[in-house]
Amino acid sequence: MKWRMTLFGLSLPLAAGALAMMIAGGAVAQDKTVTVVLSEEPDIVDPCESSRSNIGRIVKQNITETLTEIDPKDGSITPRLATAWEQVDELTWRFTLREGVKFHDGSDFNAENAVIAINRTLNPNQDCEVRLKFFGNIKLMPAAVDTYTLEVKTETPQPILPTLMGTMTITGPKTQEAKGTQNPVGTGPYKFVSWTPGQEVVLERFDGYWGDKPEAEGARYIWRNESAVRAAMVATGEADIAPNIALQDATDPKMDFSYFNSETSRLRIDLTRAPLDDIRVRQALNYAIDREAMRGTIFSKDVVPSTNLVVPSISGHNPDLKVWPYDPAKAKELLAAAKADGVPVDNEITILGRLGIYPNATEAMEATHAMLQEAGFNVKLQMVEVNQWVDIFTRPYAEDRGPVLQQAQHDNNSGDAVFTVFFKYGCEGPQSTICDKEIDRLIAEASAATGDKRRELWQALFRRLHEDIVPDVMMFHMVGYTRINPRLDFTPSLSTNSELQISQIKFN
Amino acid sequence: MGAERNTAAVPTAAPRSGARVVLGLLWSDKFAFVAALFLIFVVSCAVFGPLLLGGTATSMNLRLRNFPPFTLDHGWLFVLGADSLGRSMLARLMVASQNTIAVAAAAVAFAMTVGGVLGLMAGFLGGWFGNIVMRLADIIMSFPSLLIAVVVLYMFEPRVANLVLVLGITRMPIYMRTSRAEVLEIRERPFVAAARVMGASSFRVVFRHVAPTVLPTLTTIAALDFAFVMLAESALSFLGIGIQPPEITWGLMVAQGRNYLNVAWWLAFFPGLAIMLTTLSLNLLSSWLRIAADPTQRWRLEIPRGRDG
Amino acid sequence: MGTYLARRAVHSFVSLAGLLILVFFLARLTGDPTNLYLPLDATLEARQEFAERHGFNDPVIVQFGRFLSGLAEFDLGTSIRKHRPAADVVLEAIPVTLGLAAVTMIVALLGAIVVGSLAAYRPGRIFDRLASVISLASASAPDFWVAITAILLFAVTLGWLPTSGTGGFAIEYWIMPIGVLLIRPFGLMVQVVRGSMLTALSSAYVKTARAKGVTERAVIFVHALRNGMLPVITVASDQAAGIANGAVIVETIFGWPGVGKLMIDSILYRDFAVIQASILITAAVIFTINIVVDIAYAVLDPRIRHH
Amino acid sequence: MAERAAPILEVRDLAVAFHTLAGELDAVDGISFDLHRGETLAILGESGSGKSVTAAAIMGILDSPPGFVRGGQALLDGVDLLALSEGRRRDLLGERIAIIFQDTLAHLNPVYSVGWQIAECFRIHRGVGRAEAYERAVDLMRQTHIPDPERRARDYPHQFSGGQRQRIMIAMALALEPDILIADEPTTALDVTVQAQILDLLIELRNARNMGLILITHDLGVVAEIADRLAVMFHGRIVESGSVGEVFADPQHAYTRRLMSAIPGRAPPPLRVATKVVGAAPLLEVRDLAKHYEVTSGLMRRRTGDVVKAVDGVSFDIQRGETLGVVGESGSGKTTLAKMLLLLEPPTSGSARFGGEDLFTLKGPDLLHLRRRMQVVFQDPFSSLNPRMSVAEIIAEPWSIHDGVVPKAERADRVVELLDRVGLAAEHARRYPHQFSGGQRQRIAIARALALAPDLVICDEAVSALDVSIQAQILDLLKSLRDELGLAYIFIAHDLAVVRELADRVAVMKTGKIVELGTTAQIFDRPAHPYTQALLGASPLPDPELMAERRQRRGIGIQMVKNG
Repeated sequence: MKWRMTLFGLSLPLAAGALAMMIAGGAVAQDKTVTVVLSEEPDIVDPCESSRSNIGRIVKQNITETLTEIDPKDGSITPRLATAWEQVDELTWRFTLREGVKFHDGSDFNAENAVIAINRTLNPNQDCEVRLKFFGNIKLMPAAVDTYTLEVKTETPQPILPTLMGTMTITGPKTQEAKGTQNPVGTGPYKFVSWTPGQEVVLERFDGYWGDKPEAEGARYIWRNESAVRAAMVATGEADIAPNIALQDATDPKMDFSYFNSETSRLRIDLTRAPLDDIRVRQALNYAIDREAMRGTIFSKDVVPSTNLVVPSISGHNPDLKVWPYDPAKAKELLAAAKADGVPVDNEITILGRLGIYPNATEAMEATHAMLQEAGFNVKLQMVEVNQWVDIFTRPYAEDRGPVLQQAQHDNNSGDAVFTVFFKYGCEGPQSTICDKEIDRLIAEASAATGDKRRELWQALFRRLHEDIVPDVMMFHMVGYTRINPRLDFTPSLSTNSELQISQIKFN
Repeated sequence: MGAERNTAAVPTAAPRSGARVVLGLLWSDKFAFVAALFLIFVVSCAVFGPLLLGGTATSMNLRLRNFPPFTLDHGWLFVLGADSLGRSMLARLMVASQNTIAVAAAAVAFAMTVGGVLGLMAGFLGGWFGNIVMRLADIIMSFPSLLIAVVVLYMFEPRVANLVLVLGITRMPIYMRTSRAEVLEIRERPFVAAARVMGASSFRVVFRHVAPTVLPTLTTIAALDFAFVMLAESALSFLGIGIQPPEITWGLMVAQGRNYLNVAWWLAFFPGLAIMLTTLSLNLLSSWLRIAADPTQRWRLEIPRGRDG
Repeated sequence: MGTYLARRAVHSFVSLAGLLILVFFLARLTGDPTNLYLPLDATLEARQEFAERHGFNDPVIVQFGRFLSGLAEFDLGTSIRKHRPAADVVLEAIPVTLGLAAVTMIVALLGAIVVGSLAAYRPGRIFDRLASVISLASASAPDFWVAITAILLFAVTLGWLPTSGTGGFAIEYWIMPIGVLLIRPFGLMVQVVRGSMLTALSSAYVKTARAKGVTERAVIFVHALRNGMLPVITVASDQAAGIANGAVIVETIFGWPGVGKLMIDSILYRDFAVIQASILITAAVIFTINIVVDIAYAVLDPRIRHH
Repeated sequence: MAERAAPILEVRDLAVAFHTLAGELDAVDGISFDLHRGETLAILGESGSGKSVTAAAIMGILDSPPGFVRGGQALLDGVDLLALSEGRRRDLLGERIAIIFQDTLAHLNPVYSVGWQIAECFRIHRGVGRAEAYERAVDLMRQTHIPDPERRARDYPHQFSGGQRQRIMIAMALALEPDILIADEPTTALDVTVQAQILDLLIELRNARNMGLILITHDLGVVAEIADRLAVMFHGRIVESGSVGEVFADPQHAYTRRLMSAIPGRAPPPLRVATKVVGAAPLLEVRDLAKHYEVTSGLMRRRTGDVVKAVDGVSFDIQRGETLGVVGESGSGKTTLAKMLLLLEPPTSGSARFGGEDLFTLKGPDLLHLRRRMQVVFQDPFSSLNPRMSVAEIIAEPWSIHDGVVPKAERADRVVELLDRVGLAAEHARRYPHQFSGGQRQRIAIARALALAPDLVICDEAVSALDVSIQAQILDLLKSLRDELGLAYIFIAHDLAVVRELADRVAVMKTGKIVELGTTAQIFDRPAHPYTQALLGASPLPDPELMAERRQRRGIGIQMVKNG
C-alpha cells in the first residue's frame, strides 16, 4: 500500500521534471538494427496500402520501391526503379526500367513483372488505397515493350503520370493476387522477415539490393498508442525513432525534430447555408481568428499560417497570397454590414471538430470557438469521431444541415495541386461545398497542362479561392515532431509523414 | 407490562432532537464528518459554480497556457494553475462539478431505479420473467459498454441525457442481480407472509415491504458506482463519444489533461483528485450511514474515544 | 450439483445467443464502415463497389443469415481491417488478456485478503481506516493517469523497468501493467474482504473456535476466511470478467496486444466481424469463469455442494 | 460442605458492561458463585438477565467491543482467568474449561467437516498429527453416541439433525477432558424427546469425568431435571441461589416466585367449554388435506418418483370460538398445515371449507373478503414485523389493503384502540418495531391480526420464542381476546405445557398425520397413542422430585449433592 501512496504523492513533481532530467540512451543496443516505434499497429503490410502513413513507413522504399520518386522539397521527380521516362503521345508514357534489379524472392525485375505489379495494385476488385486515392478516375493500361521498357497507356491525357507513379510501389510477381499479403516481396534495400501481430514487424538488409548498401542491418517496428510512451521509449533507448510524437512531448531539442508534414489545416465553410453564403461573413470569420496566439501554444511555434490548401513545395502553390490578419474590429464591422443587408448573421453556426485529427485538435477548436464568440458570432462547438465526421464532410450532404464550419486537414505530398483542387473545390468535388465556373474552368485547363503553364493556372486558381471566394478559414501548414535517438544520424523531412527510408539512416 | 421493561437490550433513550442526534453521530466519526463537509462544498459548487464562475471558466488566455499552480501572481483564480488554453483551473473545476455530479447522479439513479425494479420483479415473480431479466443482466455485463455508447451517441446527439442513458444501462446489471438476490431472501421473511395473509397484492408486497428493505444495500453499491460512472464518463470523453467541449466535466478534464502529463501535471491531477475525493467522501459517508442507521451497530459511533475499538 | 452446472450452461448459452443477436444488429446501427476504409477522395462508384463487395448493401437480416450460416461452420467472418479471419485475430489477442487478467486477479486477491482481513480484525483502528481510505482512493484513481505517471517515474526517471511492451515471462515487463491493472480490483476487493470478514469474524462459529483455544491467526485465516471468501469470489469473478472484457487502458499504453484494445479498435473502425468474434469469444470466456466460480463455491461451501 | 474440596471455579464480583446508545449499560453487575467438581450449577434467568454474558466473560469470548469486563475475578484453581495474558488463557480454553452453545448450526463452522473441527482441539493443544487427531475425533463421536462415526466424521454440520449437532458440540468441548463445562442453553431449540437424550448425555459424561457443569437456561424444567444447585439471575444480579430442591420448594425472591407461578401448565387444565352452538356448521372443516413434495432431479427437473409427504391426509373441524391445539415435533408437518390454510402454499389434495366456502377455489374479491376472516400470528416477533414501518403503519396496513373496513379518518383512533386492547399505550404507535421487546412485538402482531376482526387466528408457535413470564402474559392476552371477541384459534406449538394452557382440543401430529385428536383433558391425562405418551414422558417438568423419579426410571444414576 505504501508504495502507492508514495507514487501518488511524490511522482508528480518527479514526473513533471522527468523529461528534463532525462539523459539520452541509457541502455542502447549497440547493434545496427533500427527500432522504430509507430503510433499504431499496421492493419496489414500489403504494399498497395502504402499510402497509409504507418504502413508506408514500413513498406514504402524499404521493402517495395516505386518507379519514380517524388522529392518532397520541391515536388520534382527523380528516378528509382525507372531510370528515364518520356511521353510518347498524349495518352502514352514510356518508362525505361533499371537493369540488374532482383526481387527478394530471386525473381528478376523487368517490364513484364512491372506490368503484373501495376495490374495488381489497380485491380478494380480490390480496395487498394493507392488505387482509390490516386487512380480513382484513371485507367492505366501497362504493357511490356521489351525487357526493360514499360509502356503505360491511359484513356485520358495524364500529363503528370510520372508523379503518379511515385505513389505506387512494385511488388514481386509471385505476390498473391488478392489484397492482404502477409509476406510482401519487393526490390527494396530491406526484405520482410516477420510480422508477429500485436508485437513487431522485422525487416533485414537485402544483400542483393541494386543500390548502395545501407548502414542499418535491419529494422524492427513496434507500436504504442500513447505519444508520451513513444517519446519515453526513445529517451530510454528502447527505440531509436518515434516518427510522430505530440507537441508537448517534444521537450528535448537534442532529440526532437520538427518537420513540415505536408498537412494543411483549415475550417471548411459550408457556403450553401446562410449566413455563410455571404462573403463578408466568411471574411469576418478569417479576421476573427488570432493565428499568432495559437502558434507556439496550441500549435507548434514552427507552423506557418497558410493561404493555400497545398504546402509551398507543391507545384501550384501561390506564394503571393496574404495571410489573414487578426482584426476583430474589422470582423465586427463586416458582420454589422452583412446584418444591415439582411443576412441572418445570428443563425447558430456549428463548429464541427474531429477528435484527434491533429494534436490538440480539441483545444484548437475550443480556442476558435472562443475567438469567434468574441467577434460576435453565434457559434456552438461539437466534436465528433471519424465516421460521423466523414459522413458530414463528404457528398452526399444531408438536406437538413445547418451552417457548419468543419475542422479539416489536407495532406498533399504528391507534388502536384491536382491531388487537391478538384476534390475540395470542384463543382462535382466529393468534398466541395462551392461551385464556381471560373474554378472549374481553371481545374480543367490546368489538369491538361504541364510545366510552368500548369503551375500558373493552379496559382490563379488559389488566388481566386483566397480572394474572391473565401471557402475556408485557413489555419496553418502543419509540422510533425519526430524523436530520434542521438546514436542515429538522421533528419526527418517532409516525407517522414508517409515513409521512413531506413537506408538513409546513418549511425553516429 | 412492567416485567417486560429492560428485557430487551434496546434501551429507550430519551428522544433528542433528530438533527442534533445526526450531527452528534456524524461528529463522532471524524472521517465521515470531513467527508460530509467536502460533499456539501462540492454540491454548493455544482449549484452555484456555473452562476458565479461560468464566464471565467471559459475565458481563454493563451499567454497563461499551462500556468503552474500554487502562486498568486495572477490572482486567486489561478492558484491551481491554468489549463492548456490558459483558463483558470479553479474556476473550471468548480463549474465542471455541476455536469459531473449531474451526470453521475442521474446515471447512478437511473441504473439503481431501473435495475432495482427489474431485479425486484425478477426476484418476486420468478419464472420466465425472472429468467429473462437475469439473462439480460448477463448480456449487458458481457456487452462492451463502448459499443452501447457508440450506438446511442451515433444515433442520437451526444447530449448529456444520452450519456446518462449509456452510463446508466451499463451499470444496471449489478442492481438487477443484487436486488433479485435480496428479494429471494426477503420474500421468505414472515412479515412478507403476514402481508400476504392480509390479502396484500404482489405489487404492494414488492413496493411497500420488499423494496424499502433492499434499498440500503443498493445505496451502498451506488456510492461506489459513483466513481465508476465518473471514470467511465472520462473514458468516453477521451474516445470522443462522451461530453464534449465547451461543456466540462471532471472526467473530460482528466482526459484532456492526459496529453500534458509530462509538462503540466496539474491539468489531469486536480480533476482526478476531485473525482477521487468525491467518491472517497461518498463511500465514507455511506459506510457511516450504514452504521448510524442500524440500531444494532450504532454503538460503534457512541463509544468514547480512547477506548479499544 | 451436476444438474445445476448443466442448467447454468444452458443459461449461458441462451445469454450468448441473445448477446450475439444484439451485438449484430446494434453494431450495424453505428454507421457504414465505407467512410473509414476508403480515402476521402474515393469516388462514389468506388464506395458503391466497396459496400457491394462486403455485403453492406444487403438488408441487415440477409447479412445476419449469412453470419449464421458462417457460424454453423465455425466461420466468424473476415476482418475488413486486417484481411484475415476474425477468429484468428481474436484468438491471438485472447491469451494476452487472459494472462494479464489471471496474474492481476491472483495478486489482487492475495493482497486484498491479507489487507482486508487485518482491517476487519480490528475495525475502526488506524490500520483499518488507512486501508479503507487508500483502497477506496485507489479504486477511483484514473488508471491512464497512474499508468503514464508510472512509466515516467519507473522507466524514464529511475530506469528500473522497461517503459512498455511484452517480454514473455520476463517479470520486469509485467510489473507496471499488473500494478496499474490491479489497483481498482484490489481497492474494491479490500472493501469486500473487509466487509465479509467483519461478518465472518463476528459469527458464532468464531466464538466457538476461540473457546477451543484457537490462535487469533488461525481464527482469521482458517475459520473466518473460508467463510468470508464467497462474496469475495463473486466480486473477484466480476472483476476478472471486467479485465477479460478489456483492460483497454493498460493494453493500449503498455502495448500489450490484448482483446480489449482489439475490441475498441474494431468498434471505432466498424470491423463488424471482429466485433462479433471478440464479443462471442470473450463472453464465452466470461461465462466459463462464472461456471468455474460456481464450482469454487461448491468446493468452499459444502452447503452448496449438497444442495 | 465442610469436608468438600475447594471449588474448582470461583467467580467473584464479576461485572460486565456494554457500550450502547444510552451510554454504558451494566449487563452483569457484580455476581459471585462457586462450582465444584462433579456438580451441576444451573444459572437461571430470562433473556437479557446477563447469564450468557457471564459465560462469555469467563471464557474470554465476550463480544468486545462493545462488551467489556468491568471488574471481578474468575478463579480456576486459584488462577484468575480474567487477568491472564491472551496466550496463557488460550492454553486453558478447551483444555481446562469448555463451552457448548444453543444454536449449534451457527456455532459450528459450516465449511469444515465435523471430524476436522473436533480434531482441531487435539492439533492445537496436544500437537497431535492430523491422522491421529482425526482418529480421536471419530472416537469421541462414538462416545457421544453418533451412529456410524467413521463415515459421519467426514460430513458437515448442516448434514446433521439439531440433536446430533449438539452431541458433536459436546464431543468437541469434551475432547481434552476439561474440568469445567459451561452449557449455554444446550437444549433450548430441540424437540422434547431429543432434549431428554442430550440432558442424559450431559449427566452421563459429567459423572464419568467428574466435571463441574454450569448449565445456563431459562427453562425451569431443565433445571429441575439435572441441576444440583441453582442461581437465579435477574437484571445482571444473582437474586437467589441454593439447592434446586430448596429453591423450588420455597422461592424467596419476588422474581423467582413470579417465575415459578408463570410456568404454563402448572395450573389445573382449564375447565372451559367452548361456546359451541349445537347443530351449527363448523367454522372450518378440513378434510384429507395433504401436501406432497415431489423430489426432482436433472436438467429438466424430472420427477424421480420420490415423494416427501409433509402433510398426509389431515382432517378436523373447528367450531366458532374454539381453540384447537396442534402439537408435534419439528418436521411433523404442523407449520405446513398452517401455511396451506393461510393460502401461502397450495395443497396437493384435500379440501377445506371456511364458513361454508371452499377455501382453495376462491379467487379475486371473494378471496380478499375471506382473507379478512382469517389471520395469523407467527413465531418470530423480530421478523414478522416490517422493521421499516411504524407500529401505526403496521397495524393500519390491513385497512389500506381492504378498502372501506375502516375509513381513513378513523384509523388513527382505531390503532390506539387496538393497542390498548393488546396492552400497549397510544404513544407506541409512532415507534418502530426495533424499539420494542419480544413480548411487546408479539402484542403488535396480535393487534395487526385483530385489525380486520377475524373469526379465526392461526398462531404458529406464537409464544415459543418468548421468555416464560412473557409467555404467560401473551397466553393471558390470547385467552381474554378469545373470550371477549369469540375468536377461534388454531394454536400450533411444540411445547405441550403451553398447549395445555389454552386449547380446548388437541391434535398430535407426527410425520404429516394426526395420530391422536381429543379434548385437552383426554390427551394430557389419558394419552392413547404411544407417541403422545412418549412426548409427555420426555417433556421436563419443573418439579425436581418428579424428574428425579423419571430419571431413575430411565436408568441414569445421579449422585445428588445435597447442599447445606
